[in-house]
Amino acid sequence: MTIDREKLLDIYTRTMRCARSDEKIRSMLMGGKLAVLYYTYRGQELVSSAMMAALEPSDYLVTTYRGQHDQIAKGVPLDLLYAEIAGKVTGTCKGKGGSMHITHPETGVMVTTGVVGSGLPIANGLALASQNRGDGRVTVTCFGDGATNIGAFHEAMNMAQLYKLPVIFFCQNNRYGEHTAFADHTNVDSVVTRAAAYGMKGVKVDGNDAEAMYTVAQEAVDRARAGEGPTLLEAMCYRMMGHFFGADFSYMSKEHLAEMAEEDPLPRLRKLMLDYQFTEAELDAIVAQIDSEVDAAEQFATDSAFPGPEELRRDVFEAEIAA
Amino acid sequence: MTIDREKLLDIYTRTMRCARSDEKIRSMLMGGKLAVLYYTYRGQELVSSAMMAALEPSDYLVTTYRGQHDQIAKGVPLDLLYAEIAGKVTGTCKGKGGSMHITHPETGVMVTTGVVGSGLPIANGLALASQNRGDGRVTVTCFGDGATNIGAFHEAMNMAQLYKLPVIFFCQNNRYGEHTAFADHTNVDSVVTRAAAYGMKGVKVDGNDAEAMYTVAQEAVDRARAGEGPTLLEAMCYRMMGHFFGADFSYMSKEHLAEMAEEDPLPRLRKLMLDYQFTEAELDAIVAQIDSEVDAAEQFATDSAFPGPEELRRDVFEAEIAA
Amino acid sequence: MTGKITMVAALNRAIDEAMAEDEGVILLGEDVAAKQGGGVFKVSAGLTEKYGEHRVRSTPISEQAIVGACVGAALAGMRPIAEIMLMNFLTVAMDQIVNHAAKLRFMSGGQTNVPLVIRTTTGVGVGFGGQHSDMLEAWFAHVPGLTIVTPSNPADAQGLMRSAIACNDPVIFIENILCYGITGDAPSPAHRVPLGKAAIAREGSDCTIITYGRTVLDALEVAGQLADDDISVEVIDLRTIAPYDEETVTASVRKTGRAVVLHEAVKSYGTGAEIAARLSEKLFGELKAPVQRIGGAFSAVPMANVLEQAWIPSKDAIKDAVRATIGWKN
Amino acid sequence: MTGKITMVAALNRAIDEAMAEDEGVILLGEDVAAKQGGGVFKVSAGLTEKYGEHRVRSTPISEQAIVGACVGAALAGMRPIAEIMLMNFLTVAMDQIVNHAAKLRFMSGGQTNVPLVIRTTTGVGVGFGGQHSDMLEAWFAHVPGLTIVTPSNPADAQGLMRSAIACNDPVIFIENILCYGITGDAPSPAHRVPLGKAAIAREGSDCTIITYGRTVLDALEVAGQLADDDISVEVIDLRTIAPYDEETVTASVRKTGRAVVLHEAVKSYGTGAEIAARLSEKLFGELKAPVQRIGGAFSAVPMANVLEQAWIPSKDAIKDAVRATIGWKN
Ligand SMILES: Cc1ncc(C[n+]2csc(CCOP(=O)(O)OP(=O)(O)O)c2C)c(N)n1
Ligand SMILES: Cc1ncc(C[n+]2csc(CCOP(=O)(O)OP(=O)(O)O)c2C)c(N)n1
Ligand SMILES: [Mg+2]
Ligand SMILES: [Mg+2]
Repeated sequence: MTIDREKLLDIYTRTMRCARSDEKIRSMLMGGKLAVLYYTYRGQELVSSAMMAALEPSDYLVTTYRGQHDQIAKGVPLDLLYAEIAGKVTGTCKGKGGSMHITHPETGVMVTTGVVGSGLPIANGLALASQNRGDGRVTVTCFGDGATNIGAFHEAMNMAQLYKLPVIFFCQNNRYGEHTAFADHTNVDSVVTRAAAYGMKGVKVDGNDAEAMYTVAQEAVDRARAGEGPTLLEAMCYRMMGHFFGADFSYMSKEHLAEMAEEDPLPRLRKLMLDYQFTEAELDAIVAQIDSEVDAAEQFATDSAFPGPEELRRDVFEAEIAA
Repeated sequence: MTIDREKLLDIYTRTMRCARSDEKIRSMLMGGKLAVLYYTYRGQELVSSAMMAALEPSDYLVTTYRGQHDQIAKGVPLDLLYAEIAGKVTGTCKGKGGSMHITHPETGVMVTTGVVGSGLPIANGLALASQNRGDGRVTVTCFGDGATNIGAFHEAMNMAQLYKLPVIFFCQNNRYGEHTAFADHTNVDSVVTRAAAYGMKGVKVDGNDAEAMYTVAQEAVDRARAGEGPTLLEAMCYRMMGHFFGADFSYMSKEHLAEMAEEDPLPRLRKLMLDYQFTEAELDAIVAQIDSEVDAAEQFATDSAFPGPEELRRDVFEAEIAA
Repeated sequence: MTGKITMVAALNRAIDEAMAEDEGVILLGEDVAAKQGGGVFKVSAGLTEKYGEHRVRSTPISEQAIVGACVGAALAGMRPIAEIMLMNFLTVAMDQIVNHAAKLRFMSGGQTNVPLVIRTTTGVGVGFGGQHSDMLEAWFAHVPGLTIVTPSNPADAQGLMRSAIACNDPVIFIENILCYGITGDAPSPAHRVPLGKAAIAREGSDCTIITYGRTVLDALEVAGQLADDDISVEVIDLRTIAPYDEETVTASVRKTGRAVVLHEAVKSYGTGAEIAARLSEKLFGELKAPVQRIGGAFSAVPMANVLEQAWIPSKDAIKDAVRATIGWKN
Repeated sequence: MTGKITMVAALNRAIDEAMAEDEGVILLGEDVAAKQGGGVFKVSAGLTEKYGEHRVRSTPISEQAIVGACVGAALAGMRPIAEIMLMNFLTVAMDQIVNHAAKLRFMSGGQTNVPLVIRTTTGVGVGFGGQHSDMLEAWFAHVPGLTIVTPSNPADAQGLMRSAIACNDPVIFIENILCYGITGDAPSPAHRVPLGKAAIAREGSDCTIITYGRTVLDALEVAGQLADDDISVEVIDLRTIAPYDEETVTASVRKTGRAVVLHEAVKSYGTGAEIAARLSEKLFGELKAPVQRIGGAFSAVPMANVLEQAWIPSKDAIKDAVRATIGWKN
């Protein structure tokens, strides 16, 4: 029992909301109810939920195309999220952004980028605004292992440490960048070794260990809020499916697939909940509650209208462009 | 006596060719015989000469706007170099490149870039060609301390180590990037700490110590040639004048200026030469010989013609563009 | 080699044959090697097996390093091909392309050159949204030293790729994702399409549609429909977007007296502006109607399918533009 | 505030006054702070002393991080100003500018916006060579969501800068190095130049020269000389390069019947192509002569001064173009 029981329950609830939501979206795609590009985060539900559980609602989040779990764990309402994924005008972004570009300032989700590495410099700017204003906010930016080889990562890390910005570089190391395994895109054995290149604090953790994951996340948040500067947090996890929904992943070795199955965070977390004396009934009730929410969100998305062509003239500039 | 006497003489000769040449160009600028942008390398003559003395003529060099010493040390003929600086059609690049963009394949000078960091990825490509061909060539790319914060540095370092390319990342750490002191552009105390972020070998050296500088340079070259991969070599030195010729450098502290004066590589090298039993007369003779070469180069540049407007239609594509 | 072939297969064949002929031809890009599946779009499938991992290199996600390495290898006399997964990602490699690849021949006074092919894919209508669908050819057309090509059919894809690889200067090779599956006659290995030469995809006498890439198919379809109304449309497939085949274009419009310039890229400041400006100047007084331009809407590409479809130049818009030139009264 | 002022001083004053009024206005760039001398061109001189190092931040050489940090700060509601030393260095930050700054308002469905000013300098004729002299405004004009401005005199510099900082969308602010030293009347702090409004720099009736930035001065000089030959030239200073003031431009050319579009950037695929294409379409049949375009040569900018001068559009070329429109016979 290394973490607070209520906090663990919070993490479990966020995790299951991510998990049930992913299942729902995938079933909609499978059933032809949806036909969109979707990057499933299966296997990464817990790392993100534990991270977000350490944040305040007002804290900022910058994530990627594979960030639906980050957004859900941060609190984006499922109905608005599903509507956006479905390209409906009731979605967070009126259907203009889609799954790859969710934005929802009310819950602190400021940018979801489709360009690898580009979220990191932007996160610095949000953190810089907080530093100048003294508003106490912390910014978290999520990215993958593959993103650590692109220039933007390097420039952002160096600047964040130089300015001691209240930002957390949250690398969800799922061992693959598209079809490329970690060992085939860099010659170091973990991302966290790069923190030293900037004089930054770096922490590596088994992201599927809820207690450990939450603990290091909370420490990083506390440091940032206390003005002690940024942290590079490497959470080890697995991308349990292809790069995007439906993508082949035959390039993954049998060994890797087997190891991955062992490491599924969901059964492991469920077991931990029981160790913490939560009952099967309690846990099932939470999932049932989430499922009704998920179903309602699907209904909302399905019933909503598509945006009209006039939306092409809106939001290009502040003033609508004349027809 | 840690290095071969002949080699030291070679280094001395290269160093003095750089030094006398820089004096000549500056006197031409001062005297109004030249009116061009020129980045003096005063203070960095030795680091480069020792590095180039470890290379074969056929090895590749990629350098920067501040690379005239690298080019001279690598062997670019002074007459062609001066003509290029003066924008004459007899220059290495017909006057189209100028001081910032010297190219001279005969001596292995493949690119001189004006964009910070951009030479590193290109150097990888030259090294990759050598690796595929097995031609045994080594590529050296020169850059400054400020360049180590830009994305291209990061991407190039990671790729070079991943592919074990025969390339040497030669950082001439002159303590300033334009007006910004090293400590104000990064939070680490030396560039070489970044090598570990790529699993690369990193070596830091007092670049004004001819014996040490040459020794580490030769080691890096040997490693690369033996197929053992790249090295990040950080040579500590000083930029003894402003960012470019004529630029104010009042932002440098008195302490720094004093320390810098102490560290002038030229008197130090001369003293070492005497320790190696070279006589004043021998050394003076070498300088005299260089000075006549330098004067001849000035004459050549002065007497040469400017390029004609037809050159705007040449070298854009392989085929000349019709008038 | 007869029978049908897809554009992906044609591109693969062109690269394969070039690699077989010249050891200097190498391929760098994300996931291009066999271990990673031979490229996300499979254009490099089978090449690692034949030519080895030193010639088909999967890279880290480092576009500056990819293009830069190709520039360097090209300077050393190789003929590298860089695969940049999507055109929007060229935005992180612009310095290498524009300040280096395009300029090094000139800045070196002709001492060096950069025989480099940058392959990239894009296209609107795929459902990839605002950061994965842009058509940025106009940027590159504005940069002296670059040649920009795009095929609209498998035979041209094969022939243009061979010419691009053989070119001693940098070529940006744009592949439209929606064209990958197109099948067409398989040309012989000897087939080449010269850079800088447009094709008359359909002959006509009343109006000329000038376009390239996927919209060539739209233009041909529209031309077919208008033929039923006795409107004879000539369709020019530029193939080389820039520097373009001005001779062929000007001659055709001089003949028809009317022109519609069509592309998927945003209309404003697109390549169509240059073509329209040149035609309007060269054929001043000869044109029977003002040159019409059609292009993408003035916004980022939206994700919602209905909006994305509204963004793309429609066949009706093409048809209306042709009719507008024909019905023109001052 | 009366008397004369240089463009550098006018820019400094505009930023100073904006910073005094709004804490959200911050400055990021290489060497911009006091410790580094207040910017290589001294535009930010004195600002650190007044507003502190948190609001005037010298940065590492990391353009992606500079622009990205400004995008993020802007999303948080600040009004950052990024200084990118030279326009060619924007090539390493294109992703942040094009995929993010320009698109985030649209992709978020209007939930967020990016009130960001990117200041950058450039100019041909300075002797900076191939990688430090490009005029790339046409690239940005092609990107929906961006506004591109450039001043030709100190008063406009001050008024445009204030409007750019006040704008709730990203603005690319181009400063020509050769204009920094220009002096002109010092406007009052209240002076504003609205974005999107061109200025008639000189009235005339025979031909309209449409230009912006440094070449406005050339155009005015040429107009003065042609007046001696009784040729009356109207000179339009766009000030906002894109989206440009089409109303003013079209009205002027409708009046004169003749147009010359002039810019320092490479002529082909430059902003002049869009302007010429629109004029040729809108005023088809009304134009007395084909629209003439003048721009930089089709090559990288050479270093040798004689070549660089040959690269730049000359005053004689401008004069000849005007005369060509007037002497035009079909
Ligand atoms: C600059 C850039 N290059 C390439 C891509 C194509 N791409 C999309 S996701 C991806 C892999 C990213 O891997 P990683 O950072 O590990 O994140 P993950 O997908 O595993 O979550 C690539 C190469 C891109 N979006 N942006
Ligand atoms: C991408 C880019 N940003 C900015 C500049 C402007 N600039 C030219 S030299 C320089 C300083 C470089 O410092 P360093 O790498 O230490 O090299 P040094 O000049 O000291 O040799 C800067 C910022 C540039 N040329 N390229
Ligand atoms: Mg990954
Ligand atoms: Mg330096």
